[in-house]
Amino acid sequence: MGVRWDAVVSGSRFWAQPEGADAPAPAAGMDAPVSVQVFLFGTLAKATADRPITLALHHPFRIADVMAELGRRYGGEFLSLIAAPNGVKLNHCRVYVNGEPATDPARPIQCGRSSAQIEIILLTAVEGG
Amino acid sequence: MNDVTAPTNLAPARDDAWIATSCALCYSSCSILAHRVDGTVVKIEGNPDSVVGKGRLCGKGVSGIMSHYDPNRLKVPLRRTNPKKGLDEDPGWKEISWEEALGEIATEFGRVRAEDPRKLLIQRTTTVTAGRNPLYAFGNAFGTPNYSTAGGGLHCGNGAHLISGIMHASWSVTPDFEYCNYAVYFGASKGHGAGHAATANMKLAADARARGMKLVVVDPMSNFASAKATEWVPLRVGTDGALALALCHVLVNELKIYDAPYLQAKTNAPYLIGPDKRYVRDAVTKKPLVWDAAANAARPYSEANSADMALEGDFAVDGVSCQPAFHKLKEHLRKFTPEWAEGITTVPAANIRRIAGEFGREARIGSTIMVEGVNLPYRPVAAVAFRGAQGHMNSLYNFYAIDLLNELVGASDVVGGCLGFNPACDGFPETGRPHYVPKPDADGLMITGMWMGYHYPYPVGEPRMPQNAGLQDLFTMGMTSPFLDSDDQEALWTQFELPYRPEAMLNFGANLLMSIANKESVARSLAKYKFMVSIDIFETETTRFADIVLPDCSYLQTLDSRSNFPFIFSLPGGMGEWCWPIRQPVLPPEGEQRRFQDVLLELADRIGFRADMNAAFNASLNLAPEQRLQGDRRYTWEEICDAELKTYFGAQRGLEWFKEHGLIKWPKKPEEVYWRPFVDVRVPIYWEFLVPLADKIDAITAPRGLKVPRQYYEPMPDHLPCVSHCCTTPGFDLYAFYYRDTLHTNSYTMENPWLDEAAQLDPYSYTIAINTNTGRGKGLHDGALIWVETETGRKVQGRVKLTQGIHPEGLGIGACAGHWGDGMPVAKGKGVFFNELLELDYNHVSPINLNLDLCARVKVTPVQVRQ
Amino acid sequence: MRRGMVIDLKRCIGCYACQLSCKAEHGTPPGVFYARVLKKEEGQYPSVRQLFLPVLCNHCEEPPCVDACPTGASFKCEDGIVDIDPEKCVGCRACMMACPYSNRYYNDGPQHYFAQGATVYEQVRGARHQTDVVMKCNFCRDRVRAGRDPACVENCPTVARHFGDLDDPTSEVSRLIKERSGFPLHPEAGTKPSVYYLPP
Amino acid sequence: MQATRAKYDQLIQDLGRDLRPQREWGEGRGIFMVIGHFVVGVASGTWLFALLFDSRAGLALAFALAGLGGIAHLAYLGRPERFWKMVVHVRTSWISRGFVGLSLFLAGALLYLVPLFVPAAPWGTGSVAAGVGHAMAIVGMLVLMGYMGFVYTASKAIPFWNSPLHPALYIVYALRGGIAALLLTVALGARSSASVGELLLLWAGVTAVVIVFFLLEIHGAMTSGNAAARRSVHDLFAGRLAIYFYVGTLALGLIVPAWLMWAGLSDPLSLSAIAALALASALGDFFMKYSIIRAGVYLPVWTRLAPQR
Repeated sequence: MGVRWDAVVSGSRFWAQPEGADAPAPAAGMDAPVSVQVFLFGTLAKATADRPITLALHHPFRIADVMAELGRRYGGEFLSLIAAPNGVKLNHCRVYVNGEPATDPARPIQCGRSSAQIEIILLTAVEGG
Repeated sequence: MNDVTAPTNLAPARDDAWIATSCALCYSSCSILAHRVDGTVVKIEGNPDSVVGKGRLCGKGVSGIMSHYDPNRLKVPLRRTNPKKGLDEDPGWKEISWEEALGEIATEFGRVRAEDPRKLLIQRTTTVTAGRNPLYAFGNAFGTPNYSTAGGGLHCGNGAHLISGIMHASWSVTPDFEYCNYAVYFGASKGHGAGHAATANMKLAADARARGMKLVVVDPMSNFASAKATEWVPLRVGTDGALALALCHVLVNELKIYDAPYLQAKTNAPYLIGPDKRYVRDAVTKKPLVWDAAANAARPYSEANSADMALEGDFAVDGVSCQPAFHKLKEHLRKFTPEWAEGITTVPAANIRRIAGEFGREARIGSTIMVEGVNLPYRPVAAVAFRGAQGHMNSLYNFYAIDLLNELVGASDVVGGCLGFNPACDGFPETGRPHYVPKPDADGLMITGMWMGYHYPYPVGEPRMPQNAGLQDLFTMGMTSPFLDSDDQEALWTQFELPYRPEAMLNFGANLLMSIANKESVARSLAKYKFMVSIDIFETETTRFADIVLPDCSYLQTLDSRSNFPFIFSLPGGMGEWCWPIRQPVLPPEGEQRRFQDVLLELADRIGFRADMNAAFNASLNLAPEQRLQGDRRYTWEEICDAELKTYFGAQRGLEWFKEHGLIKWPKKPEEVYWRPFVDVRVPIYWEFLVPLADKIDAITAPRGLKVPRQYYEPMPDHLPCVSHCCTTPGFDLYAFYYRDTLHTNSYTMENPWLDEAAQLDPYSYTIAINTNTGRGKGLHDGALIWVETETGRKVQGRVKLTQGIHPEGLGIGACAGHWGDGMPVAKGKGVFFNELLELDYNHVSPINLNLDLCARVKVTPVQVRQ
Repeated sequence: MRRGMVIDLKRCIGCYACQLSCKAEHGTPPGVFYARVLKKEEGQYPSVRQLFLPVLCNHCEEPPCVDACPTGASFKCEDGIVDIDPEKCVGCRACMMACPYSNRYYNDGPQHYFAQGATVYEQVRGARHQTDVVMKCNFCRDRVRAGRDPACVENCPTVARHFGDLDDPTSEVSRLIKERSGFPLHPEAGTKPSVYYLPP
Repeated sequence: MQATRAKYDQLIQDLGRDLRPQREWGEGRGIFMVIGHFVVGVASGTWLFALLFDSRAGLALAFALAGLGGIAHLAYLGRPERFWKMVVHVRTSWISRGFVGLSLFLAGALLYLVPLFVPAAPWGTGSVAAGVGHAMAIVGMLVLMGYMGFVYTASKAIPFWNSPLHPALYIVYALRGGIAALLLTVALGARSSASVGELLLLWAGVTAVVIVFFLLEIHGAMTSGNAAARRSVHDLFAGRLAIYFYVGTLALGLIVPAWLMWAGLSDPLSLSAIAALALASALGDFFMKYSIIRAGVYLPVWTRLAPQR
């Protein structure tokens, strides 16, 4: 009795992120131009008849950069589908870079090559049951 | 094999196989073994290898065979010939070929998609959990945000799921049966035949009962859980929140029992609240401030030691006077005295004090226990609510107030406490998948690691001018929306300038006419659809509104790679094993039945969005890079299932492996089950975010004539009455409510003749329960035929069952009975169609989470039998 | 050896899974229930309690049904199971009047559940049942012989049912009866049932 | 089909009741079982009195009735083609014993009666065969008189029947039926050594015993403390069977014949009045049995759900 709730478990690393997961992108290849192919699916595909669309960005780029560029091209209404008014990517907007999920839009992309394929799709917002 | 001397097969080998697959008689999706002999399934038993059901099945599960072989099942595609749609209209079905049916649907849906994909509503039943992904992949690829799940959230958990998500990172909550010593249920029956992980929980609850767990059941009716309870606490319908608030008050203000270290470390209790009801934030980091007693200064919550965070006291930060959230809560609770609650709930004040004391003392605040070698906080009490308590106007606060009991004593996701269903999973050891765990947002509050949809319950979405027909993007605490069917939908759409109108519906197995509210309102909304496709196994009342009906396969004829995933939904909580079963075909389709998954893939091809569909599957199934579906390649449903299974369990464990083994399981770790001490997240005991939310919604709605009722958006829970509580018309003296009958809950089993037979033998399943004394006072007797009528003149007829086990003001009816259609002849005319009593409009739903109120004030009159 | 069952009323939640798993095991026609669940309430509001009582043939040590049967169709096996040989039954129903537990059913009702006729399942599973004879629970003799527990025992979601040898004082059933004051129904009838109940 | 369905619906309703009436004996085809029991009972009584009072017609009637009773029983059985199997369990089963008794009676009575009515028969009235037949018939008759009551007494499911008085009641019913049958033969002009007056007196005496036994049985049922037995009595006097009891048993079986008999005390009864008295008495007996059988209510399954200490 009398043990502080938060003192029972201390120092456990069970759920800790593996070391280096959040490490910044390596400096190598900084500012190198990179061609990014963006595939828009579902509702988002209505924005343009092209699939993919090609964006010219600089390495390292972030998903936030891609979102901003798309917003610039297809307008605020498009942007509102993928981001909240404060610019944060909506959770049901799913982005994949070369098949890997990109969860943090602010993280530099480690595509490791001169081109990247980016897929964006909106998933179900609501559910019951 | 190549032995030419062997005799040719004179008699074909006898087919005799036990096939491991999954039930789908309710959303619990228990693992089953289907015994097939010579092409006929002769028995269904629970799969003892599985954690889902633990080798045992409920009555529905063992009876599934009769649903499968029901001769009333649909076998050919049908097209309507009568253009008029209505409750009394005969659709004039004409049998058509699949080619015709699919061609017509592709044309219609193609047109809608070209015009505005949002015009399509995808509607599905909750019964088949695995129906989720293919349908939503279809919808995501199609480009519509409009989904609805049967009566879904309306009838189960716009409150329960939302708050379980915000407070426990899960779809629902359960006592930690293995360790809990004292559980209080509010309108819930976990472990007594209904709810998530229903069958597995029945055993867990029975074990707990045998071990001596005390169970207090708060419910207007003493039926399933109450029958096994240590104590039944009857209360006036819809007042659970008031009782919970009084219990909280007694704990905090009278008994001073609360887990301060938990509140400091794992909730926003120490966050400082200003006069504007908002957090006082750090000027630089924008983080909420706490009062650091060690430093005697306000500091961002992330920079102070939990132990030093003040829970009470008046402070001033930069001239702003503020108090910790807990201080606010404590003061707020003072008005909810047991005496006050007695007047509202009818529960004697002395009982409220006693129960609060028992709960608080049994919480054993400060104690620890070893589980599999890991030392953990031990709080063997749980307050658990579900449909009954939160199915009201006050849905949100009712559930919030009840969960506060857990939060106050630190009994959240720790040993013996109130557990979410598996909110954290470290993954299958070989692949590390699926991996999810709650994480903090910028304010330190918990974001769930896994959800059934992709719009998480927290952080709450930003309200906007609605793009969704259900207006959930305006009322962002809402989940399933009544406005998809309500009487005032057109008025609301006009008022809030919805830029389109729903025109087409794809319905998978939902019987909306019976599962929402009164049938006239729902019928009007259904009749508005220009084109409706219904994929079903029976011609339900709703299917009769469809333009094209497609005969689906039953659960014994279909394939699902995730029959019971996500784990937050219906895998038993607590220690034990993770378990991923599949569903696989045991029998071929009959007639022209086709699996709906194949139909959806085919439609995507025909309409021309296969690439989008592949992308949607990639995203929604979270396929590993090497398993992703490529471009617009055509994949079979088998290939997609195979890709998912390989994603989670490695290349060697694809569909073939699972077909042979049926499931895979691995042990849970204490750090997963009792994750909360290990993960640095806090949950809100003070819902600060509701304050700006109300402003934002109001900014949109007020200029358009709808004032947001602020009392529903206050950051601390309150008792807000239902419409039924405000009725003063003489004669309307009973509160009608429905409950979930073990025999039929979450299913379509009124049509199953074995279950129907059992329900006929049951005293309550098909009758109207009224308190014996109340009933006698009205001159009623068992079996008397009565009308139950609301103030607005909606009425249903049924036979009385007088019982001592119901609140004197209550009138209880088993849910989802009273079919009237000819497509399900066994079900027709059985029981009472409760929902007919429910109004369906803005005034009868919670203005914050859109939960439809399940109770109605009624009067009863004997039916005059014409001689 | 005397096979017997113990039903723990504390664990039982009246879910009907026994009644229905029995239907599934035996494919009995409508109106024939080898296993059944009874419900009633006790007490006055608010001190009231719902009680559940799952019933089945008690496989009495001194079965009055066997005595009453004129043809020997009802018989008791060496292991205590009481069964009916449908080939011998003439349908006089004296056994039904002799059983103090009302657990025998006369099969002259509808032979299938759906108006359209018997499903393939009913054809396969119910084929063994004769009409115009008396039917009842036989403790799943075929399963028991194959070393399994009766269907209702194996399936009970709350694990309220136990099956074993009442003659063996060390068996689980004997132990439960002794430790938890197990009791049979209507002991005054002098039939010595082999089904015991543990108090709720 | 319709009847099957109705019976099923009735069963489902009944199973939900605490006190559930038995319907197998007496309802639907079950009526044949009551007819069988009634007729066989009358047959045995008739045989007895026909022997005592030397009535050839009575013997013939008894035989015919017994035969009819046998057929009625067969008509009742679910599987009549297997009737012969009922001989097997005579050691414990009263039905089996009754079957043996009836077989003995029919065979014996045949042996005894053939030479009586057919002079050209291969064996004479004084032959061994006739003697054996005579003995068999008497044994059969005794069994028939007694077994039925025991069938009911052995019915542990039906507390109302499950009384030691039931066999005695059935025996006196058999006697009353026998007298009535004999009266009928006399009314129809058959010869007998007993006068109408003697028979009427006997009838009155047996009737009195029946009334006493019946009242004792009712008293027993009411005081047994068994809810099912009490419900049976209620059903008989004030419930679903009251009409049969009051009209059939009381009016037809007691008041009408008693009134006729009382009338006969002043003026000798006409033959048709005697016939009417006999028929009314017999019909009354039938309704008595019918209503008692149908009044059977199953013992409730519920007992105290706690150990009986």
